[in-house]
Amino acid sequence: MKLRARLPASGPKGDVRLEVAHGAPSFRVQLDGRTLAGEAAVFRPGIWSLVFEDGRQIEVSLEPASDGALRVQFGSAILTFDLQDELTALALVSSGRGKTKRADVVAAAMPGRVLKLMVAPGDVVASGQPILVLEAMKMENEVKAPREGVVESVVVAAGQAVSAGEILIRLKSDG
Amino acid sequence: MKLRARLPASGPKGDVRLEVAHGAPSFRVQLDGRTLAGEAAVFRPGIWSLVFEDGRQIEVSLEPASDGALRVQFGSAILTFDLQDELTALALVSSGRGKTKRADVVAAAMPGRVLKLMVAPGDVVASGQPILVLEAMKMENEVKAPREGVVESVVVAAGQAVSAGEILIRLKSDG
Amino acid sequence: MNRPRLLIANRGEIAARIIRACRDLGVSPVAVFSDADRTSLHVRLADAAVHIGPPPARESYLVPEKLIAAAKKTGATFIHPGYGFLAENAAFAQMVIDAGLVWVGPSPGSISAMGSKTASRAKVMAAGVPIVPGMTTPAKDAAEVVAFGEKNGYPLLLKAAAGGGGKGMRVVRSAGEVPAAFARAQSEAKSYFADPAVYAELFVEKSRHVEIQVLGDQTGRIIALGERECSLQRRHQKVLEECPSAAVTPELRARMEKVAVAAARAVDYVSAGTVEFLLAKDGRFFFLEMNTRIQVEHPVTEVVYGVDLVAEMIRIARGEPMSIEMRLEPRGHALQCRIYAEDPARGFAPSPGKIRRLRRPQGPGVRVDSGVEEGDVVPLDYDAMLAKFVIWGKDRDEAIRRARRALGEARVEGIETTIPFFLAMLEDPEFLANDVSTQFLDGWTYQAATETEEQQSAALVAGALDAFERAQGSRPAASGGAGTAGLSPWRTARPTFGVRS
Amino acid sequence: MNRPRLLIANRGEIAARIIRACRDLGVSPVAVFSDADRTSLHVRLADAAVHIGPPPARESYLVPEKLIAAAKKTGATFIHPGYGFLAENAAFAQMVIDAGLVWVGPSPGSISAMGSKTASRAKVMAAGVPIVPGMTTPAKDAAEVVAFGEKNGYPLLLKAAAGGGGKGMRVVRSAGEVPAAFARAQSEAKSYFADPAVYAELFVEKSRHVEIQVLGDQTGRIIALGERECSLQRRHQKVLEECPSAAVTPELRARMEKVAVAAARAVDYVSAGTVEFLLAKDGRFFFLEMNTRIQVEHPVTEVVYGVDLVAEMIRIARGEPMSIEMRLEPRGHALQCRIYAEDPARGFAPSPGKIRRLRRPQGPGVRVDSGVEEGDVVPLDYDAMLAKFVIWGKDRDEAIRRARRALGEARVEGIETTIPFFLAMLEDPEFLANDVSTQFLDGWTYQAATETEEQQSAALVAGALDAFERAQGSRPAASGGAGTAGLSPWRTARPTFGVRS
Repeated sequence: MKLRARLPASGPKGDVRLEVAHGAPSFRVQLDGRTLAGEAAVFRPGIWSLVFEDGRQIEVSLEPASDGALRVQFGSAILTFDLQDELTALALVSSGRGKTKRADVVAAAMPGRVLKLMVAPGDVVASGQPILVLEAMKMENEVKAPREGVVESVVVAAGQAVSAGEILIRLKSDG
Repeated sequence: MKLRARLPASGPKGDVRLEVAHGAPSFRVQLDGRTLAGEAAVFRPGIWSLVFEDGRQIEVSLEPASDGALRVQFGSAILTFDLQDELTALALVSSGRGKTKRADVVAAAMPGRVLKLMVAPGDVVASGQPILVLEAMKMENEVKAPREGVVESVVVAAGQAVSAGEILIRLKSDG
Repeated sequence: MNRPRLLIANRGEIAARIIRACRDLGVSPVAVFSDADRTSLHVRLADAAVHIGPPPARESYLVPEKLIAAAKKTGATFIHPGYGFLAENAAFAQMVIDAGLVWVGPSPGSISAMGSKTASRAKVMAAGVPIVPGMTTPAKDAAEVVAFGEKNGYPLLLKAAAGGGGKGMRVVRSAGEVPAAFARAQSEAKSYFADPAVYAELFVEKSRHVEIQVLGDQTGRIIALGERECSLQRRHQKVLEECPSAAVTPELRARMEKVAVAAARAVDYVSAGTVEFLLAKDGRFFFLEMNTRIQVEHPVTEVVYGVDLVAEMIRIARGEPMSIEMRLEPRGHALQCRIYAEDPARGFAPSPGKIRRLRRPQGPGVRVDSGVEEGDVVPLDYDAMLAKFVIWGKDRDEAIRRARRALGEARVEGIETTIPFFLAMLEDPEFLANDVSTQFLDGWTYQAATETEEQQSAALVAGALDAFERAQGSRPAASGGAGTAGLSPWRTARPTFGVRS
Repeated sequence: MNRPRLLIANRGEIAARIIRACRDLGVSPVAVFSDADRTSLHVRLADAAVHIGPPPARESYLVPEKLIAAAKKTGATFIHPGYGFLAENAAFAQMVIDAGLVWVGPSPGSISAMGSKTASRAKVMAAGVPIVPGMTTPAKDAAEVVAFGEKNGYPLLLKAAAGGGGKGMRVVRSAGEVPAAFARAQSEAKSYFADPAVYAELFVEKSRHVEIQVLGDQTGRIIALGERECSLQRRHQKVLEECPSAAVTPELRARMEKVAVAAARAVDYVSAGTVEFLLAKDGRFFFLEMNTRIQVEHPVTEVVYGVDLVAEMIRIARGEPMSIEMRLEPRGHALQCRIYAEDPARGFAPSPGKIRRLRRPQGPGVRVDSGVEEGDVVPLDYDAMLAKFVIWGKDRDEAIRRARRALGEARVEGIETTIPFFLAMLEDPEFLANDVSTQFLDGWTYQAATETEEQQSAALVAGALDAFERAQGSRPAASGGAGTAGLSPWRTARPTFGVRS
């Protein structure tokens, strides 16, 4: 099975090719051509213990992030990346959906209540400009424009409760 | 919904009639004619918090016991009982299966390995007589005959691994 | 059941903490809950629980009548307010007493005497407690400022009498600088506030927040139980506390304790309380305020002094003398990390939701006080503190090393927490050298620990194996619904909060 | 990664405990595992892990070659044996040293010197350590027994020289009883063992098992860290331990510590070790044996003395002096409850299986050291200890009350545990009065706490509601498969192990 991962880091590390030659328990995975092998076991759904050939052990927890990416936790670090099997990835790329485009939507990073709206459709916003205030856990959080542009629509109303990932505002597409 | 519970205690408390007039969250249950009401919520599957009308709160965990009964844990105490809806209970009773009969089988109380068999088919055993030795967690556990009777069959062999609830020996039915 | 009942007018971690103290004393704990807390841990641990309304605190945990009615309904005769909510509300304390119930805390009089910042300063000054020296009337001329500096030392802060918001303030570091600075300050004050009046106050640079725990009982005895170092604050919220403070010598401790007891005595203090000081680099200290309740950071004092402050509060409310008979000496060092449901990688944005997995750290030196367990939902409506990791070591170094171990052992899934923030902070050289002040975190930027090449490979391999097993249909997938959702499509637009790593 | 690596030749709780000490010291922990332990907590907490064979210990954890090969493979330079398995195996310690690795423990010479019960007694007697007085040759006549009693006191035990199994033993309480008892004992010895030879030994009635923790380093320094009370034993297995012992005065402690250090010095002891004594009601104490390893009950000493014994062992193995500089004083009181996967209602039958739910207790005074978390499987193949609840209080009473609270807060589902046993024992009046001896549990029958009428009703109501919701198909059912299995049919025959309540 061939997969593609897209890591948040920019540079050559951004896209990684993976190929699972052999799954658990005795795994063999090619990572950008390098072979990693060892023994893998599932402790609980989504929680893996990997023991590499040199004895190195790592407990890795996988869970879907609220934005659909994979959130991987191991010890002190958390890594979030997209993962897709190669055929799907290629199909998405060829249809234009695979490119990292500039954000056209502003989504709620957490559940909350919209306290205040600071823009209206047609407004020109600068990158980083506060566009609304979201109240969550007794704190007011300013949500800022991810890029400069023009507000296409305001999807929510003041006072409305929103869940994580819910779209708040749309910007006019720049391409 | 009408249910019957069979508690381990003997006496009039042994069999209890239950009727759920209203389920969670605002429950109303008749227990041998007495009405108990309050508010019930599920924390995790099988874990309930009940708040009775007088404010009394109790966290109750339900899980199936290895022998098919319901094991209920609350604070320091554990109660195990059979629970069946009334129609099924009546059907079982009328077919003779509902009576508490004397045990015809000896089952493994825990997973383990059969170390030694001390009886053979046809042997007459006294109640409490050791009939086999089960090794579990580095300890040897003598399994005893639950009643006097005649060994009908020995289901397991020495050295065999058995799981909890697995039948080890059958006694000839006494009725 | 004839055990006395105590109602906890609070939720979450402190409610669970008070429930444990109740059990230790043979008192039956009663919880209250809003709709958001029906199955929260503090409810499930209690002997009785009463619903008090919808999620917003102003309609539930902040409604005195509902709390008192809940106590009446369940036969509770004591009310413990915890911290936050109505804990420092003198009117509520009075209502509790008027309802014939016992208030587990200081008297309403003590609460209100310490409730006003200015009135409380006047009160403790009269008892000989030092406050930050400042002129009480505007300076007539530069000479008056020089005289003040002569008496109180430098640096000074010149402030516009009509001012605010930092405008028109000037720092003066010596008598020679006064004349020019005074003239400039007056002119700025005039242009900003149309009033040239300026006064001087001591400027305490790189000061620490150090507080003294006090405990008084109804026999009139008041003792102090050492200090807590609480300089690490973010947005005026304490983040990590220590006991003892590495900046406090035994001699200074004795002086601060004496002053704290005097402050408490000035308001006839009963129960647990905290006197907060600003500690200057030169060892001078000044009264800030007194908190008339149990504090979030009380456990660091408990593990270093071997006491149970919440149990003492209940004993004292029952009219018993405190059970601490002899003077206690501190042993070792303790840290408390407040674990919040906040994402440090997104500017500490709240991260409410369901805790899908929780591995609490354990082992030597680790005490965890938390209000949640696996399966609990962290609601949106309240303070986002999940747990306190209270770490003890024989010295500060051992406590820090154990804290790193505990934070690294912990796992929380389903929500983000401040654990990675603490792991980063516990590597900071200035923190390790104890070179901190209340400004420390203002100038500190969280930088997530970067995974090693090996960790990154392991994460990718695990993701690939999980996807492979799911494609084979033979293994459980990542928890929380990925099993049904399948692999994620490439996201067409990253959300505004960007990349996390 | 240039941190030194330490391989733990063990599993479960003690492996997790040693991993934590490694992390606190910046040492990288390496685990080993049999097939039964592939996903056990100690493996998942380690930086490296090596498979060493099938579940039976004699094919995995007891095979020296596999353990040494695992260390070599992962670059570990230290081996810590934990307790049990090969911890007191001098030959293994020697193999480790011969392989060029560092053994975290006493020298093979110290281990074997203390390994033989008779040889070790001779060795420590020479160092002035008291052992139970007894005649070393058979008594010629009653007068010789009377003379022995004159010297050593009463009661005495007359024993058949050729005997065993308690047969032919007689207790003599005064000189007047000797002649008749001696004659009877001789005749019984003759009839049982065809040999009338009888000897006398002091009979220590209602004795306690009290042990002294010692610690020696490579500079030759040996210290004692107070005692542990371990009289509560079942089948010669310790069940609950305390520190300090309520039967030991400071004066007696000082004497026992002195003797324990002398015993350790007699074998040039290095690392952590324990000298076990039998303590008579009159305050006399006698050497039983020395355990040349870390003990299961070491945490009660740690929390009362504020030390980390496992970290000290590693420091000492590195050649450093112990980090304990001054004489430490005990503070408060600690209890340890060993939580086993055993069913007290079925005669403590093992109860292996998957832990479907685990709520570990937390809060003030509670330290949990465990080798499992929710989702772990307790294998059939090893000691069934799941966790140690180590409870500290400012005195024995507070520690007991907190222990009850912690045991009551804990939840374990999927397997049975000894938690209900401890809850019952902590209510026993003799235990509470500290009126215990090593025979205490022999005459003690576990009686499950009976649920109240109200609890029983609640259990039935919850069962009915769960069934009702399942019938409606609207709610999750009891965990663990009941959801698919539906309600249980009446069982036609109760299994042989009968009723639990």
